Amino acid sequence: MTASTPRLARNGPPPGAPAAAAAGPRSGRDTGAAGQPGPGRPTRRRPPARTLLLVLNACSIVAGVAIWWILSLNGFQFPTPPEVVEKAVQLGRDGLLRQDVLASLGRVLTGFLLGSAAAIPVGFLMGWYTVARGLFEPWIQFFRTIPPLALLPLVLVLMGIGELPKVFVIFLAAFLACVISTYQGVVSVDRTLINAARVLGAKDGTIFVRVVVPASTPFILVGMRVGLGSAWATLVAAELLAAQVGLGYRMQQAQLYYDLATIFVGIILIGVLGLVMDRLLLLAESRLTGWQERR
Amino acid sequence: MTASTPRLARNGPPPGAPAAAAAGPRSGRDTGAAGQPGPGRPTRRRPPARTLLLVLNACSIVAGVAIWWILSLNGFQFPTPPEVVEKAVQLGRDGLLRQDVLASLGRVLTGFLLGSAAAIPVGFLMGWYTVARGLFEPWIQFFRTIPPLALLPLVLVLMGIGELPKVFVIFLAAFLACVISTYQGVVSVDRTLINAARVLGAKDGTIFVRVVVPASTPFILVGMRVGLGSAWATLVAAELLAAQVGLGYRMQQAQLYYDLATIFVGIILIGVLGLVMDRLLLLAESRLTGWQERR
Amino acid sequence: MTTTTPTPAPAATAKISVQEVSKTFPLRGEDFVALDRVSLDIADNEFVTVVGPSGCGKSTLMNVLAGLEEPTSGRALVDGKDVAGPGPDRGVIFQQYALFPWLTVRKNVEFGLKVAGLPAAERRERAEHFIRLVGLDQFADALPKMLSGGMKQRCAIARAYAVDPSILLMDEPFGALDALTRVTLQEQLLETWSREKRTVMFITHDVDEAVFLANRVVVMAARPGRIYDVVDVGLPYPRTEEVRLSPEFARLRNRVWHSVYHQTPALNAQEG
Amino acid sequence: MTTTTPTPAPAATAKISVQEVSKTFPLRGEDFVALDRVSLDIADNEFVTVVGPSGCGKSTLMNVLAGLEEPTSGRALVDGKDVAGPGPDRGVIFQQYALFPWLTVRKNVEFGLKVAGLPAAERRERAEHFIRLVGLDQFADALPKMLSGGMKQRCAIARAYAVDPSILLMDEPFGALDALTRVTLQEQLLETWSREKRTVMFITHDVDEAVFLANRVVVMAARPGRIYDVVDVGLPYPRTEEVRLSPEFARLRNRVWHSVYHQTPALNAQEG
Amino acid sequence: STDSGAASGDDGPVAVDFGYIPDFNGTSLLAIAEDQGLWEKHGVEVTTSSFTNGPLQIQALGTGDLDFGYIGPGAFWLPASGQAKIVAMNTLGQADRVVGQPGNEAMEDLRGKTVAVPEGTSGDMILTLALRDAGMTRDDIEVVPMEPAAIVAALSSGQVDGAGLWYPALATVKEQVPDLVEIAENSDFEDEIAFPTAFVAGNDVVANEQEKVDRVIAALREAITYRAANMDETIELTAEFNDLDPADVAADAANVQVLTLEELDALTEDGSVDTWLTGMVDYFVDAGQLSDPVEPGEFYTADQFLSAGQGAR
Ligand SMILES: Nc1ncnc2c1ncn2[C@@H]1O[C@H](COP(=O)(O)OP(=O)(O)OP(=O)(O)O)[C@@H](O)[C@H]1O
Ligand SMILES: Nc1ncnc2c1ncn2[C@@H]1O[C@H](COP(=O)(O)OP(=O)(O)OP(=O)(O)O)[C@@H](O)[C@H]1O
Ligand SMILES: [Mg+2]
Ligand SMILES: [Mg+2]
Repeated sequence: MTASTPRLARNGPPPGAPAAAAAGPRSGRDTGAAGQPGPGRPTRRRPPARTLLLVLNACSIVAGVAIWWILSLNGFQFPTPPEVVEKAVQLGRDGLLRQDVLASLGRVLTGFLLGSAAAIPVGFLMGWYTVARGLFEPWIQFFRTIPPLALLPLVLVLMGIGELPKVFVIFLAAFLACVISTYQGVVSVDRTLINAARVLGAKDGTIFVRVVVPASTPFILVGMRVGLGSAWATLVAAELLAAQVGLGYRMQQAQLYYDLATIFVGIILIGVLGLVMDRLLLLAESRLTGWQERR
Repeated sequence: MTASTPRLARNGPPPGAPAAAAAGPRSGRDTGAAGQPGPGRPTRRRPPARTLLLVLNACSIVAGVAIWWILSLNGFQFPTPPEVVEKAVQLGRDGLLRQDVLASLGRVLTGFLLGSAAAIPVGFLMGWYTVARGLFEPWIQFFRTIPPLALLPLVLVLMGIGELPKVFVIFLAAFLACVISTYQGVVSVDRTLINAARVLGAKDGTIFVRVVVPASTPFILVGMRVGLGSAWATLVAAELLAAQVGLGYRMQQAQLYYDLATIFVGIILIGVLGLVMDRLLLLAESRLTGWQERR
Repeated sequence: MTTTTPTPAPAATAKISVQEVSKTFPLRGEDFVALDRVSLDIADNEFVTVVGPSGCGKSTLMNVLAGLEEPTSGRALVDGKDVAGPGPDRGVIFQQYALFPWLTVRKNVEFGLKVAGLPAAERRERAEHFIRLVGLDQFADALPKMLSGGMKQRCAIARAYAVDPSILLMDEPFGALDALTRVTLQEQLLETWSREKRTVMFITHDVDEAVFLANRVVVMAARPGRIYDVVDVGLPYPRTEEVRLSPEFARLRNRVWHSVYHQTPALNAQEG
Repeated sequence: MTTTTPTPAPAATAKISVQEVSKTFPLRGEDFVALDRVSLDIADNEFVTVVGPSGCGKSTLMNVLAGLEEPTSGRALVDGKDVAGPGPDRGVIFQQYALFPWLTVRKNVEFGLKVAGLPAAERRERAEHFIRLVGLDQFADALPKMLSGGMKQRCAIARAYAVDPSILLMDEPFGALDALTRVTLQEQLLETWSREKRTVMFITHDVDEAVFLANRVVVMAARPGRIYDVVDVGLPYPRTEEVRLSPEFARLRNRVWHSVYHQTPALNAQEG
Repeated sequence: STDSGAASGDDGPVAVDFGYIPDFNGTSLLAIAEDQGLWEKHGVEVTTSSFTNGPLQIQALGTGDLDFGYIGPGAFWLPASGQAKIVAMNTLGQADRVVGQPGNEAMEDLRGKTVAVPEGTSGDMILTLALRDAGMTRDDIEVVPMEPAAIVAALSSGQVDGAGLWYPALATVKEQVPDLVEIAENSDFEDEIAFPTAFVAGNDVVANEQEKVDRVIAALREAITYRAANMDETIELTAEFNDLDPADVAADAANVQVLTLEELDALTEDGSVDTWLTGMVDYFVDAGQLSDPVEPGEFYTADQFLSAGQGAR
């Protein structure tokens, strides 16, 4: 961490500029010639870094699964990976898995998208207007510290046991995670850009849409990524409320029977779905923040 | 949201620059003379905006308590505010409250501080080194989507039933929330600043400490604020692990006895403690990011 | 012309009127006086250049007129009305460009036109015209990060020109340009100004440029920031290469140079 | 002097050697050629100025030498070794200043000294000296956001000077300064350069400045960015006001001006 | 479809919201009623909602989101404290155990040791009873409250010396710790207390919708009869209803004492059920979950259970 290790590959947006930009993919392919480009040698672009990343991801996942396997063979009462796969296949054959995934995905997506969509204007209002900030902030902070489990009784009282309370719990988790980040993004926007928009005649609304939102995209995306995690993590709590189907429900049910294999299937599916959605967000991010100086 | 409403007060870092900067505190005090400063009229500085904010906070909290009170009087089975206060006084007299608060605060603070402290270097490593990113990222994303409750058995097996697993669960929550944000902060650092440091002879370690960390302070603070919320929200789950004392434990126990007043005392205390810690972070933030152009 | 009582705009015909404007910034606990009772009237369709040593308050004065900074005391009036914030009537070119980094050159230039509600086709056409004017046609679809310093500055110029403001406040607009581009843009600016009746306040640190462009050169002094001298430039328009070589130009140039560089410090000579 | 085979540094004595360096950027799907086979040797203790139209690749060339951009093809050597990244041997003043916004002027200037491990007292003393040199003593504890454009630039100059690099790469370092400050800093730079044996590459868009300071003026041309002409300045040092008024100076000035502004477009005249 | 149901009026089927827990106790009757068309027969249209605990159902009864629900023994204090009414007894749990790591043969051996318990559950109840039997109190051992899943992990990895828990969770532990000692089980306390499960209804439903309660009980009664007679089919139906592995459900059912309708009626009539409930109320008062003792008649509508039975015949 204290010295630049030439063997370490760098990421796409390289802080060390060209030498490093080249070092990343190259040392990744083990040429090790970082910063010693031969004359006339053409620079190769991104793909190697991306491939390297995928390879590393794969290594890391394999290592994780191996640790799990070793643990499960060493007296811990985890199911082994093959057992979990078998269980997944079985659940999949019953059609349960598809049904659960669709139900949970629907809830998480709805809650997450609504939560993020609400967080952006609220974050803006809080960033710009003392009144909004003064009114919203205590409650946003307050609810963020309350575990979703503790909210269930309240939500049940107010919204019953249909789909609404389930989506609402997830909405709340995503919203609360995202709004803080958006707020910070809004107050961090470079004032000179806002001034530039103002002198071109823009009013608050236009500035919000055309300056504040693009300028705080990195923050908004952090908020969305964190919110996405919270949304999935809240799924189990949400599906405590009279769900008939869903990954969280399936896991709770399995818990009644100590069916650890099913619980593992649920955890892994949730993790994988979360990971896939996160990758999609990152893809969106690289589209949306390509203008940053860092690239 | 689409037009600048002169009546709306603005926050400290005002996007509308001077006219708005003045408008904030002023229209807050209802002079309504935004942008029409008389000649020779001295500008007044921050304090009014801060006072206004506190007044609004207070209003908002009073309104929230009022809604609660109304709901509880209208057939919802909440305890009323006076019942909760009474319960709090009673618990306080027994010495339970102090004991619980101290135990929980200790766990949350330890877990949160360790989590944030770990998130910053890890976020940096992920932001700069493809290897680190490729190895860490899948797991960070994966664990973020898993509800802390599902982790309890695993943590218990690995760490027993002492303080360690409780602190660890909280640590994990804070770490996972903070690391995403730090990572984004690290990759968003303006490349010209890193270049400037490099040409002055700085190596990776120095650049991390002296450039990346200060430049991504806004992101790190978002991460810490979100992580703080997660840390508190995870407290109840953590104290499911063989706790004898603590606010989360007290709430679970109260839940068994349907003692809603105690649950409310717990929720409110957690909320208030979270709020206080968040204010302290904000204070740190305004110290640390005073250099931003936005102010 | 400088009145201490804040009666409404005494020079009724002035397009821009700065009356006893002071601006202080907090600096290390103390108040740093960036502008000290500055008074200045700029007539409609006048071309005023402002010169002065680095840090004398030129940009601050411009920000006050743009409505981006509020004076600590005094008034700034435009068209007889107190400046209440920025507006598209006053085009501003910032010293640091302030391009929107997420928009291409074309979209940056179109920004003000979009805000004004122009239809897309017209917007595009106008933008196209001004982009060509500053020689960025090949880079119309490039992002600011892909531009060189001078190209960024030209993009900012095109953006300000495009909204066609009646007042132009320009903060060292040609500072990052090579001499040839600079001369071309100077000529274009003068040409537009004389044809379309604009009021221009133009900050520069190039004394030649100041004299060459202006009806009047305002010389500022530092610590505290104040107006030290105002030099009327009687030279005829259009300003040709001939004018530039004339002895009168040389005389004025020397006069301004002298004012800037031989200021008796803290002399309170408000001649605005 | 331009070789197409990449044999190790042919001019063994050259402090800086640029050999057939090309640099392309992706632009709208195509490759934009910012530098087209540029070759240039700078001897030890030479003062080279670079002029050329906006966007001709001056900053790109400097970034290559600083180790911040990697050439698409060709080599850049410093002291006979391939440039493998930035280092404190080459001080850089960026066109956009690149001050650390969270550090005061003093801390910005001390940054490189801290990295080099100087003890606090010495650091402070050195910083103090260079801050005074650029006239920012009153603002030593101010943050960059409190500085005017010219003051920021001076702070960047002090920061680069403070680490005492043997090579100075300066990108329009005096561009935002008023004429008097500029002249003072020019004289200081020449004085330091001749006393302490530095190698300087100095980008400017001011032809007078280019001729006044340099041993050699490199004239670049745009589209593609290339070296168009190299003018040897035989004028003696120290360069006094007298030199500036000499007919030889005027001649060289005209020669450079001509090279810059009457370039036959896309003529492939690599005279570097 | 309602003509055979004596309790059915002529006003068509009534809508009923029924909460349950997806285990054998909680689901078997619902699965049977659905499969055998008992709901239609008695003129009710049932919507079932799955929950994982009793208290949330009780709350949903309070808000009117549910009409009926299912609770285990650990939650009996909720109806006892007036939050709902018990409308039918269901089964008797035999799954609860106090267990110790090998070497801990009796409660005395656990003195001063760590004993994990999921508070407020039947595992908590059996631990308390076992302690009382041994003349000990909670202060004699170190009680560590934990989640059931965590207890399984803690027992298996030897982090705790004992626990109050139940089957089939304990079966998982036994795979790791084959010599796990069962120190106490439900049948040890047969005389003092039972561990019944029951169906509950909202207070408003019981007070204002007699008809609805009557029809539902009637249907449940028929299902009880079917269950006692056809255990294997019941297990199949339950597994199907919950998308579970029949083997899991069978393991679950193995620790349940299923009562016939006749037994239930007899136990209700001869006051045995009241005795259980009194024993439980005493237990809850002792444990502090109830402030004052209540008569079983206050929260168990025994008469209605019996009369619905009469009406149906
Ligand atoms: N936010 C601020 N806080 C403190 N001082 C400030 C602030 N903004 C400007 N100043 C000070 O006000 C003075 C005038 O600044 P201004 O930018 O107007 O100078 P200028 O004449 O435009 O200089 P230059 O030619 O270098 O751009 C400077 O000394 C500067 O330090
Ligand atoms: N990242 C990039 N992507 C695409 N084009 C780029 C990029 N960076 C620079 N260029 C192009 O390279 C050319 C040379 O840029 P450079 O900054 O070197 O010019 P310059 O000579 O320094 O100009 P100026 O005097 O205006 O600063 C410009 O046309 C610019 O558009
Ligand atoms: Mg300025
Ligand atoms: Mg440049």
